[in-house]
Amino acid sequence: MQPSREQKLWMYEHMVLSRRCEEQIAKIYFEGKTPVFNMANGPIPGEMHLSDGQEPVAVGVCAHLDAEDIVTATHRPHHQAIAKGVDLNKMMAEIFGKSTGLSGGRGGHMHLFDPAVNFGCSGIVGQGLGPAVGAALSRKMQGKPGVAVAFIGEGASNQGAFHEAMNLAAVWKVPFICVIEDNAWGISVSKRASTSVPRNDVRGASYGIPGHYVEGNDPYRIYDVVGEAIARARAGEGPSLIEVETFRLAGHFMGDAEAYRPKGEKDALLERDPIPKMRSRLIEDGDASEDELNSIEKKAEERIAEAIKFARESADPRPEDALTAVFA
Amino acid sequence: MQPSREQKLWMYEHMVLSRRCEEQIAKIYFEGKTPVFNMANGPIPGEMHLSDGQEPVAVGVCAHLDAEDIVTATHRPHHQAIAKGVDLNKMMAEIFGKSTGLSGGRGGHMHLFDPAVNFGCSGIVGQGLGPAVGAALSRKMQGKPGVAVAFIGEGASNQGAFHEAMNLAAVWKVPFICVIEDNAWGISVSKRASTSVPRNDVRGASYGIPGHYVEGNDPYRIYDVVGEAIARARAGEGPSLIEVETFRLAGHFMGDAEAYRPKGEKDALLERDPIPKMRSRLIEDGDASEDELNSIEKKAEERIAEAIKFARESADPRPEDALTAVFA
Amino acid sequence: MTESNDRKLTIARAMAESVAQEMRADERVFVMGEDIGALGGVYGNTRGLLEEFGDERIRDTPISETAFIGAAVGAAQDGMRPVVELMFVDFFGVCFDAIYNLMAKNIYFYGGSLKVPMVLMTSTGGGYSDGGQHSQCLYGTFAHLPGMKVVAPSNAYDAKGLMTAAIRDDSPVVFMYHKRLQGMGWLGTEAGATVKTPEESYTVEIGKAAVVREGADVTIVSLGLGVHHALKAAEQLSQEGTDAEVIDLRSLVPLDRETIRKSVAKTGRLIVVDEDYHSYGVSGEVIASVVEHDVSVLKASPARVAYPDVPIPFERGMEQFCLPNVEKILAAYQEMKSA
Amino acid sequence: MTESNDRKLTIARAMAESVAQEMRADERVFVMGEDIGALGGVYGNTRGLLEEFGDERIRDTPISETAFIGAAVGAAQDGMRPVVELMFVDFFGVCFDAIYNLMAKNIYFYGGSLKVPMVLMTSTGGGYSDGGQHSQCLYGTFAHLPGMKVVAPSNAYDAKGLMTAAIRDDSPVVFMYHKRLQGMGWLGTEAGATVKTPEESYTVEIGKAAVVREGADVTIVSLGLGVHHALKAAEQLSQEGTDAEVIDLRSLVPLDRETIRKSVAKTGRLIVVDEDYHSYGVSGEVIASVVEHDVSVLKASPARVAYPDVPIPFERGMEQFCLPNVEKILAAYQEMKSA
Ligand SMILES: Cc1ncc(C[n+]2csc(CCOP(=O)(O)OP(=O)(O)O)c2C)c(N)n1
Ligand SMILES: Cc1ncc(C[n+]2csc(CCOP(=O)(O)OP(=O)(O)O)c2C)c(N)n1
Ligand SMILES: [Mg+2]
Ligand SMILES: [Mg+2]
Repeated sequence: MQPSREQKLWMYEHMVLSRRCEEQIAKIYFEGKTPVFNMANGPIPGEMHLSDGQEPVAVGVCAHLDAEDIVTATHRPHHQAIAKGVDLNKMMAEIFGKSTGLSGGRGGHMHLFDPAVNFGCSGIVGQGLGPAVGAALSRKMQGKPGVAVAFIGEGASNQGAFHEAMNLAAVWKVPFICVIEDNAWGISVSKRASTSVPRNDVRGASYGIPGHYVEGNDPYRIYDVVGEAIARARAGEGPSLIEVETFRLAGHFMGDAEAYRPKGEKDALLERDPIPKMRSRLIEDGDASEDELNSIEKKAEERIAEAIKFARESADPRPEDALTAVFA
Repeated sequence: MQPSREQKLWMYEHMVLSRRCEEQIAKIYFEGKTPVFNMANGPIPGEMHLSDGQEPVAVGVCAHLDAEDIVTATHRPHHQAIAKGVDLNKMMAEIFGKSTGLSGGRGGHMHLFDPAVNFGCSGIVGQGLGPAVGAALSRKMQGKPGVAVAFIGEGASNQGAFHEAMNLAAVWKVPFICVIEDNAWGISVSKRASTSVPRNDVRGASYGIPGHYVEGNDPYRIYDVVGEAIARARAGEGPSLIEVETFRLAGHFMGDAEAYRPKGEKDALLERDPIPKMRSRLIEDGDASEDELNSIEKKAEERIAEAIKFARESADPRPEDALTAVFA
Repeated sequence: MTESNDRKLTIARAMAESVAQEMRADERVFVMGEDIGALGGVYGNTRGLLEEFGDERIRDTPISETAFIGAAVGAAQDGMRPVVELMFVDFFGVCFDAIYNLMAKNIYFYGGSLKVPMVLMTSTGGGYSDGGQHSQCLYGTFAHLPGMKVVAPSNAYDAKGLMTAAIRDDSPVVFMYHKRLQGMGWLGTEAGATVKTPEESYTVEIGKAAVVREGADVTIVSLGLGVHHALKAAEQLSQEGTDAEVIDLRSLVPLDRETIRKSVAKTGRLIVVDEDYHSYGVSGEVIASVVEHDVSVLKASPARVAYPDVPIPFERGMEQFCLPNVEKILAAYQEMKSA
Repeated sequence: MTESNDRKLTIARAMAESVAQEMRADERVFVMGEDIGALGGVYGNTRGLLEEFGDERIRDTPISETAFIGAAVGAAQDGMRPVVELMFVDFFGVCFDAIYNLMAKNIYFYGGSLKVPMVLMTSTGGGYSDGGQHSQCLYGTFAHLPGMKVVAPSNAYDAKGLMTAAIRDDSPVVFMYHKRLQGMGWLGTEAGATVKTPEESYTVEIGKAAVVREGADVTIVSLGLGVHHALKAAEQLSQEGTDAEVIDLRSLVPLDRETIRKSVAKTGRLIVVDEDYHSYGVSGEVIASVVEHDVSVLKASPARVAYPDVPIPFERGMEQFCLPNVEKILAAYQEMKSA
């Protein structure tokens, strides 16, 4: 399955949007945190997990999804949220902890929930798997369209929740896909040190479902493989497991010294940055001109700037609102 | 790997011991529970999970184990305990809740622990897997001999603990074996309704370790397959996963009406009772004479009767001892 | 012919009846759990449902509590109204993330923009020698953590009304039923739990305690099975001329502190009866809720009759030694009076 | 040259030093957990250990808490003395069975015939905008369930001594360290936690509270970070002529009720400061423990300054609104005095 030209441009646009988002957040994150770095300070306090480098996975998957489809994302959710169409202003406002944020500042960057596009995430590794299977079941029971995709990291594939959800989805044959972002690291622990198999695609056989591994952090190949799995799911043929090779260009979270990385790894990865790579490819393949891409990039920059402006200018929540929205 | 004649007789002896044990418990369990069945009453109160029919698994595995090897068993632990060499008197006394029991009546039939033979069990499905991996790790770190076997039911193979423990054991390459007793049912839920693959052996590939399925509830075949896995483990080559076809001739617990079983299933199973089957085979193969087997059976009966006498005649714990042995 | 309002039900049947009525009225309601289909639930509370509603809506699950409780959350967020069972509350350890961190917090993380209408029903309690991993109450454990309502009925009337209220609630509700109140003969049911229960559908408000016996001399606060101990103790006390008021909490979250405080303000004496572990649980909370409000109402030091801080032993004598009972309540009152 | 007994350590370094000393002395001691090797622990408490002891004894694990905590139990029962880390206490939901039902109960199920010598260390607390799944304390949750000792130091001296005691204990000990006391600059450490800590090995007895400030007018009981709030509030109160006694619980299980009762008997007033959720937790237990013993010692209704029963919000203003602080303690005292 090959993406159309429009889809390619959509993918590039959303990769760039995501990257600009992360770049800006990375910059703003340090406001108020210098000279002494204290995570509690600044306009964006708390932990911050950036997704630079992993954009191809998000767009390769979400190019197949509509608003009605369900995504549960991880603690590293920005690229996934952007690709799924989460409202950028509200998302940024949430990251800033503003009253206009997705949850009015209650969640923060690890807890982005947008019911309008059926997007959720969590701070607990593997926690999104069950809910995605349940949403898929809900669609099946209601006879409504929609597939559910749970994104997890390769480290999460060793969590019990993974096994239980895969088995349940397979037994109930619901329209569910688990997409594993294999960035080779779970914080400082390498995949090799944590996972008994080199690739998680083989684990599909444990559930009698297709397993795929997609190499190269390549948006088109991801699009291709995921497309088949989604078609299968939409046709009522049940779940699939897809692991995608990717890499993170940043630390696990901001402030990570990354001393655990072998020497040279980081530089080698920067050479393989998927965004300039896709840019050249679009031009080489004749899918877009420099001008078109410049314009996409400029718009993305503006869109992110606008979201940041919206977030900055939004009001803080009232402190006492902490006590509301506990129950429906 | 074939069992020697001595091993065959040992296996038969322990299968019979286990069966006599269950028969006696089944009888005594109803003391005090008629005419009105109330689980709380009688010399053996509480839930009771019998292992009739599953004896081949216990003996086929434990024929390879010494006291120093570790076994973590399930909520259905009698056959496993007996095959592992747990002190019969203390075990029976524990089932009766006596002061002379393995834990002085604190545990009961689901919580049989005998440090002398490194035997433990639990009432939580899959709970024994982690401890078995840890004991195996302990031996590896200490450079001491010993393999650890965790028994679970086929229903437990869908619990997250299973996945995590298998992966951990494989990553750390510890001398650990998971033996799944596939009796086709998890209480009233069939394997087909709960497990996405017909056989759990395929799940070994998820951990890069050997997976085996042993058909026929046959003690010799079980002995054979487990023997290879144990040799592997002892040689430092890491864990294995073995699923064994077996069946339970009783209900899930005593009092189970078994209405969920398809018509005729129970009768068909009774025809395949592994104990008379092994008896005939021992004779046919010239491994034992009627007399020898009669004598084994008689001794087993006596041994169980003795254990029951010991249990019955032992003193109850002092009620206030409930407050002791919480901490070491 | 028995009038509808004379009909007595066990809690098990009351729960099943409520679920069935709600399933008839609302096709988004469905049930998931281990052995809740053909078996009808180990504690009988889903009996008859498979026959009426079929296996799409009455779903036996694998032994995968994390997955199926997580799935219930996902389904609830997607417009369904799942009723999901955790067979024994003791098993919460394998799946509590899906409960306390996911089910209980997602409304908050959504900023209130989404509902999580689901019921988690789970059996509690010991007293029948089921050992340390099948006999706990864990009321305090669930009630301590924010975002989930927690109810625990003592009789069939409340059970049906609370279940109906729970299913209709747009927030997650944990429904803790005590095994020895279920009306399963094989567990030796407390007779007082089987009471008149209307056939028609009704709700009991979540968050309201009930004064199940009025009295002026001492307030005994309890929940679940403990309410029956308290009522029996009150009967005995009345023979000695002491007039005990008994409060059935029914709901732990929200906790009806008003009703408790009002009663203790009247009686000046407080005994809390709780089958959950003694420390850091329900008994401490009830006492603190009274004294932080107004310590001067107390004429005597309050007392608790709770499960000691030890694992639950199998053997009957040891277990009974630990469990709350009528004698312990009476002794607590004696000590209070003589102090 | 700094004298050894003048040396100040952060809690993170104190913990690592204790573990290192015990590992040198006893080769059965080893460490397992996520990112405790090359990274040295997200909160620095295993820094330097990998370099000294190598990756056999300092084991990074997969993200499989159920398996590796279960494995620690198995190893402990087999003669090892594991120190295992649950990175954030908030993650307990994925593995609590291995903790509360296995680690905490096996000594009992063995009838005391076996030891389970292990330490589970875990980080607690918020205040730095890490959101609702990375900021909880959950003290009450752990302390409620029998079979595990639970400690929570407020300073490096206690942290080192409690860690050494915990490693040498033959029963499971949960070691809860507060992130904002760790001395990791990036979390804005409370300065009072970094105190003089002897280089030589020593123990602090598990189960003994410390009177960290003597006073006659009011008792403020707390633990972890709350102790520092309490001490600051006491300083301010002293300027108004009020003499507050501050108790650092240090250990939740066993709970040193004697020390609390003795203090309140003296002061007649009690404020409990707890960053864990308000209801069914530490604050209720401390208050109940005092009044059930002798309610007459209280001159005023006791008060608690605890985290409200809501999930922890991300945004700073909302989170700070919920957290205990000096002002809230002072306000509680004012109300107590004017009542
Ligand atoms: C159950 C659980 N355990 C541990 C953590 C802490 N933690 C957060 S992210 C992370 C690493 C996750 O690795 P991976 O799944 O590969 O995702 P990545 O960060 O690489 O995107 C860990 C251990 C957690 N959030 N939840
Ligand atoms: C985590 C957990 N969930 C549920 C149960 C209740 N339960 C006890 S035994 C059992 C069925 C187990 O089936 P299987 O693993 O096949 O073992 P079998 O009983 O067939 O020997 C269930 C669901 C439990 N003890 N622990
Ligand atoms: Mg990763
Ligand atoms: Mg089975």
